[in-house]
Amino acid sequence: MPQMTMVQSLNLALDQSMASDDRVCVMGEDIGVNGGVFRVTKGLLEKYGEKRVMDTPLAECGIIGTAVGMAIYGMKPVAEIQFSGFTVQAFDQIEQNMARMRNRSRGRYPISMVMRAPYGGGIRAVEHHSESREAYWAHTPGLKVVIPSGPRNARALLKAAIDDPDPVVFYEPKAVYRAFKEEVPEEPESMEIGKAQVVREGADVTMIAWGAMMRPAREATDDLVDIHGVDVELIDLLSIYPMDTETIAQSVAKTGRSVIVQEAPRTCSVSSELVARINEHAFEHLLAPVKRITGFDIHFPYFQVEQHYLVDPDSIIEGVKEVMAWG
Amino acid sequence: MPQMTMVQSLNLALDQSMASDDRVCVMGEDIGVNGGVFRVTKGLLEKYGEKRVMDTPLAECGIIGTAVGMAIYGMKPVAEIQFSGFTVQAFDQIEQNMARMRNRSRGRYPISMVMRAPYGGGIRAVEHHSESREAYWAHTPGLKVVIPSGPRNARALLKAAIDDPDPVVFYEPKAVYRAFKEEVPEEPESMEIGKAQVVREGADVTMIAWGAMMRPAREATDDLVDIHGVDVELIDLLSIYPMDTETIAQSVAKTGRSVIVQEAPRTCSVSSELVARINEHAFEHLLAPVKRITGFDIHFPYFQVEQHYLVDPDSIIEGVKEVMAWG
Amino acid sequence: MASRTVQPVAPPVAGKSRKPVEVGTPVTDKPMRKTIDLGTIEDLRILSESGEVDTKLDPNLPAEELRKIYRAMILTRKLDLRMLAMQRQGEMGTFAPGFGQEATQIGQVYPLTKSDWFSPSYRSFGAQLWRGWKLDQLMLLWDGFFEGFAIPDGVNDLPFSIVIGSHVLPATGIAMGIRARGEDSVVVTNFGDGASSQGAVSEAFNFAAVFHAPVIFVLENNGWAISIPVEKQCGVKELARRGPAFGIPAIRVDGNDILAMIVATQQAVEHARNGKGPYLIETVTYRMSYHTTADDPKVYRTDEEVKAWEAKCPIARFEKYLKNKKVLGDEDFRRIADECEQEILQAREAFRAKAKAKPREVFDFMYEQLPPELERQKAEYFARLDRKGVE
Amino acid sequence: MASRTVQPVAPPVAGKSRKPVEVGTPVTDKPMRKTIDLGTIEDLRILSESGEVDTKLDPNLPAEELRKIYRAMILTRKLDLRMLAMQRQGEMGTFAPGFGQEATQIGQVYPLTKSDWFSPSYRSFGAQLWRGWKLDQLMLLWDGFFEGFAIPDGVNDLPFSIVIGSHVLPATGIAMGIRARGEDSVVVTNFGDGASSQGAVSEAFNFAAVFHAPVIFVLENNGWAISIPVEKQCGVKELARRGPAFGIPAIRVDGNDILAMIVATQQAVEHARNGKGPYLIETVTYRMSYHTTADDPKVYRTDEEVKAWEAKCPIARFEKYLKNKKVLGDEDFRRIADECEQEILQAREAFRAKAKAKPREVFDFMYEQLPPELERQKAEYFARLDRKGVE
Ligand SMILES: Cc1ncc(C[n+]2csc(CCOP(=O)(O)OP(=O)(O)O)c2C)c(N)n1
Ligand SMILES: Cc1ncc(C[n+]2csc(CCOP(=O)(O)OP(=O)(O)O)c2C)c(N)n1
Ligand SMILES: [Mg+2]
Ligand SMILES: [Mg+2]
Repeated sequence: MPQMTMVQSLNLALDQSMASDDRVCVMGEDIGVNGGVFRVTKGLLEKYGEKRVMDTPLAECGIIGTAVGMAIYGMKPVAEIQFSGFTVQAFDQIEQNMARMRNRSRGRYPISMVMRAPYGGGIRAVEHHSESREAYWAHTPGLKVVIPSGPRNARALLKAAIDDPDPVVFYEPKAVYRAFKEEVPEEPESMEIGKAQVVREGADVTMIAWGAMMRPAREATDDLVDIHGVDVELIDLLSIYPMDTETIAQSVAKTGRSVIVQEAPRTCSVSSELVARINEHAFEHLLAPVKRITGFDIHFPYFQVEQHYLVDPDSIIEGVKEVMAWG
Repeated sequence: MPQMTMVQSLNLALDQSMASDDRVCVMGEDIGVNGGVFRVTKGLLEKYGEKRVMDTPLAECGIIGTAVGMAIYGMKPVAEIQFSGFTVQAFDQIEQNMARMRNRSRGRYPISMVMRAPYGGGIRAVEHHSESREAYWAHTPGLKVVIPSGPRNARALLKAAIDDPDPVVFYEPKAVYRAFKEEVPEEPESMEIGKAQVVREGADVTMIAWGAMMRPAREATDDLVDIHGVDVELIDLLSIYPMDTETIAQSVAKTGRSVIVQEAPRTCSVSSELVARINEHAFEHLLAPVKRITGFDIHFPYFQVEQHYLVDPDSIIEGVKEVMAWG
Repeated sequence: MASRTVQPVAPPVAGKSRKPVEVGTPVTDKPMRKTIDLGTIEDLRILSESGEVDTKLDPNLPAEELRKIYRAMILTRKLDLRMLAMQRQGEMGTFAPGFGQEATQIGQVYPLTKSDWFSPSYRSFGAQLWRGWKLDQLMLLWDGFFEGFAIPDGVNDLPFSIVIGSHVLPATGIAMGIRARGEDSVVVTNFGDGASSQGAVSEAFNFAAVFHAPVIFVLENNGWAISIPVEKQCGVKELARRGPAFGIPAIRVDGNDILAMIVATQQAVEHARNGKGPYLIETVTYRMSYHTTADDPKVYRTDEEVKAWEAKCPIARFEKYLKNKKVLGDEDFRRIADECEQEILQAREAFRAKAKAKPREVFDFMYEQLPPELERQKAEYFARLDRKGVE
Repeated sequence: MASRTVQPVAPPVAGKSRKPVEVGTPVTDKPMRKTIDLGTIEDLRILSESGEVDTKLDPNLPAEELRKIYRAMILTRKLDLRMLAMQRQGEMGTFAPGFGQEATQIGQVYPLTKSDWFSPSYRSFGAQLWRGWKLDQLMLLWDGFFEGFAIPDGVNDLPFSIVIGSHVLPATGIAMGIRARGEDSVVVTNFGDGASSQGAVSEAFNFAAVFHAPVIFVLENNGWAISIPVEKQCGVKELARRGPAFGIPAIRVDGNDILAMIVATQQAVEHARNGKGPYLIETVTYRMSYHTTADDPKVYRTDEEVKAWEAKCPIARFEKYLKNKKVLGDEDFRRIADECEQEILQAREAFRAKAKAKPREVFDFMYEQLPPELERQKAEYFARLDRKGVE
């Protein structure tokens, strides 16, 4: 199997979906001639032409609103928002049409489309370019929300999102875009939306992370296992909504302890919902309060300090020690 | 003290703030000549003139964006969004300017403004007119979010919001607007933002609600106490962000059990955050999982069924019984 | 516990105050070397208020067509009045009367075929009826019954939009799809003078122009957005000016003149169908009735203003034309009025028979497959209904 | 467990496919009774590429002023080049060069006073320097140091906007405040051809027109929005057309002609200061350099195109004028270039001295008083920094 970065594997997923289904089209700012500012759509214009690879005017609300229209018409648009911080420019179209049209039309117009956006910090970007606000979409009924963590699951999840009959928000951890390569099979590969993945089985504590946070989570897990002798069960959430409550509850039922690692601000976030679901489905097994290691309720800082601000393995290890020490 | 509906007490708060501080101005759609579609701003145009009572064009993004500018210039705008469902039209200006300008300008331009909006169901309205998505704002760093439950605290909270040096989202439970009257003192009255109120002290279970949900919560509490012999401690959250963790934690530490009553959809909501904070600050006292009685992860239904959809006292009583029966 | 954060060092520099001066007129005292001519837009009226017709422009539609159009206008108005009565009697939800806009409504969809698309805003009784929506369904819709929104089979319409301007981008997207697929269908979308202030509508103009999308924007300028007159809504008299500014040909039409509406829309549809891109039609009309039944216009506008517009009634005007053309006479007018009234009363019976709330259906159309958490929530909700003994 | 929900009964009706046809031209074959004249807009150029001046329009600024202006343009360009070098050497963050837009930049703020306001987008080195921002602070800003955003005392500027078009509404709001208070200040805000597609910008036009707000919109049409040429960004050649469509007088200016920029801006400022409302200035210029240092223009545009614009250089053109006017000569040009270079190198030293990350300040400006939950989070964060031994 060829080795690929996440940028390459996402490009492969788009290419194969467009090749096999002529309803699939991509649209967004600078995604055609320029191949996207991160080059995820590179080469697609040459291959599929400007009727299916549409450079749009600079208007996110316009991109999502017209993509909804194309989905109503029967196409399968994959709309790129250049940075997730600018998805709020399209919030009205996302909440009022993309997420609602199936219901509003009583099933006549299902919206089979994907909104792709790079999210999160770590690449020394200017302000508004490092947000991770996936909770906005998880709190918006009618949407599905997925976040891959590596080249291989990114490719499989993107195919699943494109094939899904409902609208999917697809957040791409830009810090991972070119961070490492993985083997990615040539032939199309998909995975079920709504399923988390147990990356490492363990008996002592359940660590839950997703997207870019899987890297510090893996590092911390290695140290915890090797150095601190804590047998961590590491779960890659992958799907934010639907959320794989079963897998999480089973794991916590086994370990009795849990740590959540999240890049986003804390209040009313995905971490809040995870705690709530653990409380609802595994309360009787809990030996310690669930620990949240997250971004803070502030604006993502200017890039000179982002490496201090971002959750690091050390903070995770501290958090796990705290949870292990409880009671 | 005069008896007032919430509409009247909000009008009084606006009137008195405008009378005492000429930086305060109100703006929005149909708030001038028409006095607002719910008449909350009635009479203000005649009294303060169109320089301070501004009927705006039909554009929420424009309303909030220009209000931010007026706040930068040194005025204190109270901007009305006609229904909270349309705040998403202004999401970009709220998140990128209203919530950030103090920080982006390193303190030079604090944004002392209020965004008022009626929220929630119960008045037989058409689609998009019954949303309660306060969690969007609680998850947006830089904002404060408050929700009154009755005429008297509405008036006091609105004064506090207008006086606050930071941007405040002020959600008004439209189902309560004219539902009942309360004594409201003539002289200006304020209350601290960030403090919850223990409405009824009790030893058995902590019930947390806010806004329109305080009504079924009170009803349920009465029945639980009188009929079912459950000694409920009822807390009116009042402030969503900041959230009064101390009051909640102390109460749950005492009762060991908690029920959260919320109108909004469940996933990644305020109820999620409440469970997470109880888990963090009162875990060792918990005798049962915190129970969430909330709206569902669906679009607010058409009005013929809304009375079935909205959380009712019966569902709350069932939830409390479940929590009391635990373990 | 709370720590005070650092405060701004210096306040902004304040300006001097100046004595107020009159506003609006552009400065042009500076000499100019060149100017750019912004061109012109059509201003169309065929049938005058007094009923005389501009014969050069009369589309001379066949009598059969004229009768169909007239009947549709009457049915629209009768429905409006009946719904108002029903609402006042408490058997109808809050709704938005279209009284006075019947010509604008029927004219904008008259040239459309079944394979064309229509994305209306909420004040669109007439157009929806013409497109194939049933009377009783519109009653269900406005009375808060979910099935009221079900799109009738064979009708390419979107559910009407309550959120001002939010349906205009999707309409444009459909047209972009049509263009990409090389089909000959067109899209008509209507919205109000107030909606013209929404940024999303301007974005739609731009997308439509850039992608040569076959979409016809029908801007129904009925003078008011709830309590805001169009003079306070925008800084221009003719909203049609927006078209050319985005590269879209535009026309301003007397919206109470059914002939002008039809001619203008036919021209726009032909333009779009031939792949020449979008078109903007501003229809100058008037909202004769309440904004919605929850509104009281007396608060913000005078009876004189309303009276003045009664003289411009689109139906009275059309009747004069039909009489002159000997297509229909007073006798026919009375008969058609009665027929429409009967049709509506029958529809009301059908509505009453169907008007049953179905509280259990609220989860049905959220996703093609309900996610597990929603299945659990649905079970909770059903349990509540069971306890209450609700079906 | 998942239950399949009810599916649509009937699919939409499909149209026939048609053979593609050429696009764009409006249909005008229908006879018209009336037309509405959309008027004209100014198209201003004073100093030609070859340096000859239209004497009728020459503002004839005093020599001192001309020297100040020239020096500002040189300082801007030199800073641009130095920042690029620093970025390539890894001591500067990603930034947006303004190379080629110096006349547009200085001209748009030249007529402003200290009590006027300025709300720029990110590509605004020149204007920010003129307004009183220090060189070393701009370096700190672009290298990701928080204090780079601190507004200098006595400067009524907003932090530049990275989010396209998002600063235009606040700028309009400031102007609405000025109008409400009856002050004589004005606001200038700049944004690009790409930004003109944002709905928020159209909403700002409308609010400004309706409230007669003293705001001057400077639309810097530099031909490109990253990889999208203005021809693909919109359906019109002259973006200045947007002004009149919203009721705002507009002018289209050669943005590489410093004299035209100054004359146009003075005219607009005078208009706004006199209470006559907003003004739109489209400046026709060109982004000579990278979109940002992370961009590679070779992917989307030709060298020929760039070459063609080199001939229109705003500085070369201005130098010819200054020489003809005997205000400055080659000797002075060299001296000024050196002075500016030195000034920038000194600023670089100051920048290097100040370039210290302060990770503990990230909570400082969130609220006037930190809420308890943020105090707790701050403590967590500080504990982390303590563990790492970070100040
Ligand atoms: C985005 C949004 N903002 C506000 C409203 C509330 N509202 C409903 S109708 C209306 C006025 C619409 O005026 P116009 O666009 O002229 O259409 P008309 O009612 O005259 O047909 C307003 C403000 C809404 N429905 N959607
Ligand atoms: C709302 C938003 N969408 C997208 C971007 C990404 N982006 C940054 S600059 C740019 C192009 C801007 O072009 P233009 O407005 O012409 O200004 P110029 O860069 O030419 O000065 C884009 C798409 C952004 N910063 N903000
Ligand atoms: Mg209107
Ligand atoms: Mg540009």
